[in-house]
Amino acid sequence: MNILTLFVVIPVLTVAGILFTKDLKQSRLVSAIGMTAQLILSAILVYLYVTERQAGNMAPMLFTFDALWFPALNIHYAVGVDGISVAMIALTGVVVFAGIFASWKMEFLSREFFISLILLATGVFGFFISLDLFTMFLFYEIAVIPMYLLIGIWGSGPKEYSAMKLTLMLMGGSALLMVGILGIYFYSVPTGGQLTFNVLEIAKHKIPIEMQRFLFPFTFVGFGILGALFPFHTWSPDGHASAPTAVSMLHAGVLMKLGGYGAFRVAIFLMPEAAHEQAWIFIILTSISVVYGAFGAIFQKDLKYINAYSSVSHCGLVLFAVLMMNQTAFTGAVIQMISHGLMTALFFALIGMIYGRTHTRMINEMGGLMKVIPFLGVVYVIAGLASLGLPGFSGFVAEMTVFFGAYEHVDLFHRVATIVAVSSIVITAVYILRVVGTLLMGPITDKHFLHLEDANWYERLSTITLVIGITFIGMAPLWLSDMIHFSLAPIIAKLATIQLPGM
Amino acid sequence: MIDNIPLNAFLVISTLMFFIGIYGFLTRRNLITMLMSIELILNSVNINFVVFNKFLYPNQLHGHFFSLIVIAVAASEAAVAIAIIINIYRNFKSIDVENLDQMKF
Amino acid sequence: MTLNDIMFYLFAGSILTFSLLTVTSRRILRSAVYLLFVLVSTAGIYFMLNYNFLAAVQLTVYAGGIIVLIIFSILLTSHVSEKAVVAPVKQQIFSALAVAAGAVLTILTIFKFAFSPSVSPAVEANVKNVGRALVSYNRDGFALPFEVISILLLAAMVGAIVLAKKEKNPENIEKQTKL
Amino acid sequence: MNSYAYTLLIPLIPFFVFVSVGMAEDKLKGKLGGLIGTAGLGIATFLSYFTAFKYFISDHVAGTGYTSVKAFEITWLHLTDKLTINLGVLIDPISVMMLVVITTVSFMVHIYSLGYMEGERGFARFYAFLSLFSFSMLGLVLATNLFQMYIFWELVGVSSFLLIGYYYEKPSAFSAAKKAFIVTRFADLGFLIGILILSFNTGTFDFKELTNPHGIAIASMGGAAFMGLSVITWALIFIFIGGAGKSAMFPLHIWLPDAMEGPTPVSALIHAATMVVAGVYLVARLFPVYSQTGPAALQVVAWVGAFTSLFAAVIATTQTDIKRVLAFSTMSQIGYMMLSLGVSKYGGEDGLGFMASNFHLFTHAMFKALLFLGAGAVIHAVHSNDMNDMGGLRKYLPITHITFLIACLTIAGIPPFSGFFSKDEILSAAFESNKILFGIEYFVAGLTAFYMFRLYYNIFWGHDRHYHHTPHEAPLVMTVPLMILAFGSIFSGFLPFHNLVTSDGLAFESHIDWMIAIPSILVGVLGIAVATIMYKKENALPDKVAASFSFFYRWAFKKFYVDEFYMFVTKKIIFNYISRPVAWFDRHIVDGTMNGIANLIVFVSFNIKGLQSGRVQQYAFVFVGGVVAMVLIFVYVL
Repeated sequence: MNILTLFVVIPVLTVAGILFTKDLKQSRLVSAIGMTAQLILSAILVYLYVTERQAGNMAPMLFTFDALWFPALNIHYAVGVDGISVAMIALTGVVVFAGIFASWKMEFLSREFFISLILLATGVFGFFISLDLFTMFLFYEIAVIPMYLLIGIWGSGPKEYSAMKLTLMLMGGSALLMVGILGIYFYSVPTGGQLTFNVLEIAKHKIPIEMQRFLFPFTFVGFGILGALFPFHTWSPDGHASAPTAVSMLHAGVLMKLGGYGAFRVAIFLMPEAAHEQAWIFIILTSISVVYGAFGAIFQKDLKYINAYSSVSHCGLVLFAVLMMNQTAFTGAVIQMISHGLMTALFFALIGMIYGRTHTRMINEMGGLMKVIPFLGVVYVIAGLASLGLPGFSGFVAEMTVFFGAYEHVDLFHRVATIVAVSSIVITAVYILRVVGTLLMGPITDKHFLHLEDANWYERLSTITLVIGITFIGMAPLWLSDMIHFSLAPIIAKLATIQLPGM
Repeated sequence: MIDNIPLNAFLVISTLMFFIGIYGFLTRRNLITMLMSIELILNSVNINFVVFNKFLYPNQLHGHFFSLIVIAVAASEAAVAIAIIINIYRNFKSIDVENLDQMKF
Repeated sequence: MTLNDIMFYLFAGSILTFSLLTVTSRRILRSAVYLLFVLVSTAGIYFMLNYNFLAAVQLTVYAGGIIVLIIFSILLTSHVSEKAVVAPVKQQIFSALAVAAGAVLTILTIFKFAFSPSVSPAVEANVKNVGRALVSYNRDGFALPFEVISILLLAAMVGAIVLAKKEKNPENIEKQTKL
Repeated sequence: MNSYAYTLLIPLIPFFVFVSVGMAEDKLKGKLGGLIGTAGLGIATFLSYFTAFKYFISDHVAGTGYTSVKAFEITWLHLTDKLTINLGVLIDPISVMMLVVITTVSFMVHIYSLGYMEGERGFARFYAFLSLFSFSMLGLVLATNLFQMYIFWELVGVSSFLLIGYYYEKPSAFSAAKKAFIVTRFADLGFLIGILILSFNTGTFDFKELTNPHGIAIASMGGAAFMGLSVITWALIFIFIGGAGKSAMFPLHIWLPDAMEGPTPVSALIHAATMVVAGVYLVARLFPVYSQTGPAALQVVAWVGAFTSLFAAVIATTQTDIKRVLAFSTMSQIGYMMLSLGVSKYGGEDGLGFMASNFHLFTHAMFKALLFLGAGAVIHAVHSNDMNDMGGLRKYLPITHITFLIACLTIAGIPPFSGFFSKDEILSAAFESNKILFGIEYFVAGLTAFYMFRLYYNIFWGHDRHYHHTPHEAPLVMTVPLMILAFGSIFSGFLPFHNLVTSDGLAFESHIDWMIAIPSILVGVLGIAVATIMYKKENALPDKVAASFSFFYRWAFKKFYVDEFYMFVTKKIIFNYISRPVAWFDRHIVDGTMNGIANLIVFVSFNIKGLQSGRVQQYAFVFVGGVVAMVLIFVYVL
C-alpha cells in the first residue's frame, strides 16, 4: 500500500479499534498506540522523503498514487507529498500524539471523545496528502465537523455558543472555498479537454485572469477564515476558550494550519496572477491581524483567550508571509506554521494542565505557581520564550525568515507592512511576560495552590515531545528550511513566469 | 348524441367546477366540507379526462380508464380521510381546520 | 336546439348550481346532498357522452358509496342542525378573487387554444371492451394500473381501519386503570 | 580549520554546563552545581587568556597589523538567495579583548557567588543561568556576522531577564526583569530593522565583508536617501538604537536601575561589566561602517553618549541605594565609551577615540565589577541596600574597604590607577573633535569623583548604625575576587592598548597629553575634596545643599521622572488607549458583526416563521394564488 494512504488508514483503524473498547483505559490505550504508530510513520516518511530527494528524484511530488473514484466529475483520490506537506504531516503527527496524552484523563464519554479526536486527525492528515482539490475539500470537512461535537460536548464555559460560532464560521469559509474550488475546476483546462481537480494538472495551465480575479478572493478568504484572517478571526478566541485541552491543541496547532497551507497550495499556487494583483488588500488585513492580535492579547485575563489572540497574531504572520510571494517568505510561512503549531499546542496543553489543578484560567486569580509546579512552570516559560521569538526556539527562525522575505520587496508599501509586522515582536514580549509574571512569579496568592502536584508522566511526555520539536527546529533549522526550499521550486518558477507591470 | 355541443362548453363547466371546489377548500372550516370540495375538484378533472377522450382520441379509452382510476382513488381517499377526520374529532372534539395548527414553526 | 342540447345545459346548470351550493351552504348535511346532485349530474354527462359504464361506476361508487360515507361521518361528528362555521369575510373575498382570476385565466386559455377534434371512429365503451382492456396486458391494456389500484384500495381499507380504531395509548390505559 | 578552532570551546563549555546543570537542577545537592559552573568557566577563562596570548603575542608578526581570523563557521540557515546565516567564531582584537573581559569578570563572579549565594534556594539554577549568560555573551562577542550577534544579543537579553528575576517570588524583582526585557526588546526591534535595511542593501551579514573598508559592502552604501540621510545611515541609527537599549543609553536606560533587584553578583557581571557594554561593542564592531557612511550616525552616538553620561551622573549624586548609585555610574561611564566612539574616526591616530573607548571598556569592567562585588560584600554584611543604614564599616570590613577605595580612586581618574589612563584618552579624543562634548565630559569627570566618594564616605565613614548583628568581613571566597579585581583595576591601565586594539588593526603612538590630563586630575581631586567636606563627617552641609537646590534635587532624585513618563505612556496610553480599545473593538465591533449576522438571521427567521402557521387553508390559498400568479406571468405577461 502507498505509504501516504497509511496516514488515513491508521487513524481509521484506530477509530475502529476504539469502537470495541469499553472504558477510558482501553480507549486511551488504543488511541495512544494508533497515534504513536502515526508518529513513527511520520518519522519514516520524513526519512524516506529525504533519502528519495538525495537520490535525485526531482519530481514535484513524491509517493504519488492516483485512483479515480467519481468519474462523472473526474474526481480522483490523488495523493502525493512535497517537503512542505511532509513537514506539515510531521507536525500533525507530533501534535496529535501530544494531544492524546494531554487528554489522558478524559473521563466523560471517553470512547466518543477519542473517536472524534482521531477522526479530526484523519481529516487533517488526509488534507495534507491530497493533491485533488475535491478530495482535499472532503478531508477538510472531515476535520471541521468533529470540532463541533468536541467543543459542544466536552467543552467548558459557553460551549454550545462557541461550538456553533466556530462551526458556522468555518462552514461559511467552506462555502466560499467551494465556490473557489468549483470555479478552479471549471476553468482548470482553459484549452479544452477533460476538466480536472488535480492541483498539479491545473498548475500546468493558466486559469484566465478574469476568472482568477473573481476566484482568488473566494479561495483565499475561504482558507483565511480557518487561518484566522482579520476580521474573520472571532471564532478563534471563543472556540479555543471553550474547547477541551486536546482539541485546542489540535485546532490551534494543526487545523488552523490547513488555512495557511491551503492558501498557499491552492490560492497562490494556482492563481498567482490574481494573487499578485490582490495581495495588497490581504497584506493590509494580515498586518492588522499580526499587530491587532498581539494588542488584543495584552488585555485579556483568561489564559486561553490570551493564547487565542496570540494565535491570531502568529497565524496572521503565516498568511502575511504567504502573500509576500517570494522564496524566503514562503519558507518562513511554512516554518512559522510548524513553529506556531508546536508552540501553541504546548501552550494549550499547559493551560489545560494548569486549569486541571487550579480550576481557574483567570491570570489574576493565580500567582507564584512556579514554586509549586516547577516543571509546568519551566515549560510554560520555555513556551513563552519560544512564542516571543527567542533564538534557539523555532519561533525565532520562523519570524526572521518571514521578516527577511517580506523585506525583499523594495516598495514602500511592503516595507511599511513589514515594519508593522516586525513591531509585533515587542508587543508579544509584553503580553507573554505579563502572563508569566502574574501566573508563575510572585508570591503564592491562594493557599490551596500550596498542595498542587507537579506534572504526571503522561503530561511530561506530552509537553516534552513538543518542547523537543520546538528546540530542534530552533537549533538546527537548516534541514527543515532546505526541505521546504526545494519544494518551492515549482511555485517560484510559476511566479517567475508572470509578467505584470510593476514587477 | 353530443355532436353540436362544443368541446369548450364541457371544459368551461369543468373549469368552473374545479374553481368552485377550490373556493370551497379555501373557505370552508369544516374538514368534511373541505373533503367534499376535494371531491368536486376530482370530479371536474374526471370530466376533463372523459371529454378529451371522447372528442380528441375517440379511438382509445385512456381517458375513460383514468377517470375510473380517479374514482377508485377518490373512494380510498375518502375512506382514509374520513377515518382521519373521525380520529381528529375524537382527539380534539372538533373538526374545525383552524384548530388544527399543531404543525407550525 | 335539440333535446340533447337542452339536456346538456340542464346538467351543466345543475352541476354549477349545486357545486356552488355545496361550497356555500352552511348546513353540512345539505352540502352533502348538493354534492350528491353534482355527482349525479356528472353521471348524466357521462351518459350523454355514451360512457355508460363509467356513468354507472360514478353513480355507484361516488353517489352510492362516498356520499354515504360522508353523511355517516357528518352524523358522527356534528349535529344535524349544526351550522357550519364559515371563514371570515376577508378570507372569503380573497379566495373568491384568486379563484375567479384562476377561472378566468383558465377559460381564456381554453378558448385561445384550438383543439382539433378527431374524426377517427370511436371505440364503444361497452362493458365488454372495458373489461377486456382492464385485464389486458397488451398495448392499451390496463392490467397494471388495475392491479395497482386494487392494492391501493386494500391499503386504504386497512389504513382506514387502523386509523379509526380506538387507540390504546399508554396514557389512556393509565387513565382507565386509575378509574 | 585553523589553529584557533579550539576557541569554539570557549562559548560551548558554558553552554554544556548550562544544559547539564539546568536539567539536573533539583538533583544537585549543596554547592555541586556552583562548583561545576565555576570549573567550566575556569576552563573557558584559561582558554581565553591563552587565545589572547596567542593572538596578541605569539602569533603576531611584529610591525604588521592585527587581522581578523574566522576560527570556525557553519551554515545555520539559508535565509534568502543572497543572505545566509552562519554561526562561527571570529577572532580579532576587540573580540579577544572582550573574551578576556567577560571570562575574567564572569569567573570572578562565579567564585564570589559561591559565597554570596550560599544557601539560596535554587543555587544550581543560579549557576545554570550564569552559564547561559556567559555562553550568550561569549557567543555575542565571537559572532562572525551581524545576525549571529543578533541571535546572541537576544539570548543575552533573556539570560539577563532570568537573572534579574532570580528572586521571582518578589514582585519587584520580576517586574524589574520584565521591564528590562521589554525595554531591551523594544530596542532590539530597532536593531532588527537596522539589520534588515543593512543586509538588504549590502547583501551580507558577515562582519569581515561589511567592515572591510575597501570591500564591496561599504562601497555600495551610497544608496537612496530617505529624509535627508542615506538609507545606510538610517540602518546604522536603528542598529544603534539596539545598542543603546542594551547599554542603557538615554532614553532607553530606565531598566538598568531597576535591574539592581537581581542578586548583586549578577549586577556586577551583567549590568556593570559585560552585557551593558554590548552596545559599545556593537558600535565598535561596525565602526568602519559607521565611520565610512558620513558623520550623522556617529554624531548621534556621540551626543547620546554625552548626554547620558551627564544625565546619569547627576542622578547618581542624589540616590541613596548604593547599587543604584553604581548603576547610574555605569550608565555614565558607558556614555563615555559611546561618546568616545562617536568622536572617533577611522584609522591610525584618528582612531584614538575607538581605542580609548575599548580601553575604557576594559578598565571599567574591572573597577565596576569590583565596585559591585564590594557593594555586594557590604550588603552581605548589613543586609540592606540603603546608604542610610550604613556607616563606619571600615572597621568591620577592612578588605572590602581597601578594594572599594581603590575602585573609587580608579573611577575618579586619579593616577596611576587604570581609570585615569582610559579616561584621559577619551578626553583627548573628545578635545580633538568637539569642545562642547569635551566640556561636558570634564564636568562629568568631576561629578563622578564626587558621587563615588559620597558613596564611599557614607558606607565606610561616619558613625555606626544599629546593626542587627555585628557586620563581619565576607569569607575568603568572596574577598579573593575583590583582591584580584583590585589588582586588575590598578594595573590594567598600563596595557598598551594603542598597540593592540585599534580601529584598523594597526598600532599607533599614543601618549598622555598633560595639558588635558592635569586639569582632569584636578577636577577629580576637586570632586573628592567636596565629597570629603560634605560626607566624611556627618554634618548638615548635604542637607543644606540639597535644600538650596531643592527643586532640582528632587527632580534628580526622582530620576528626572523618566520612569514616570514611561509608565504614563505604557500603562495609561498604550494599555488604556490602544490595547483596551482593541480588545473592546474585537469583542464588540468585529465579533459583534459576526454575532450580528447570526442575530439578524435569527431575527428574520423569527419574523417569517409566522408564515408557517400550520393552517392548511392559508397554505392552500398561497398555493393557489401562487399558481394563478405564475400562470398570469408566464402565459400572459412574458
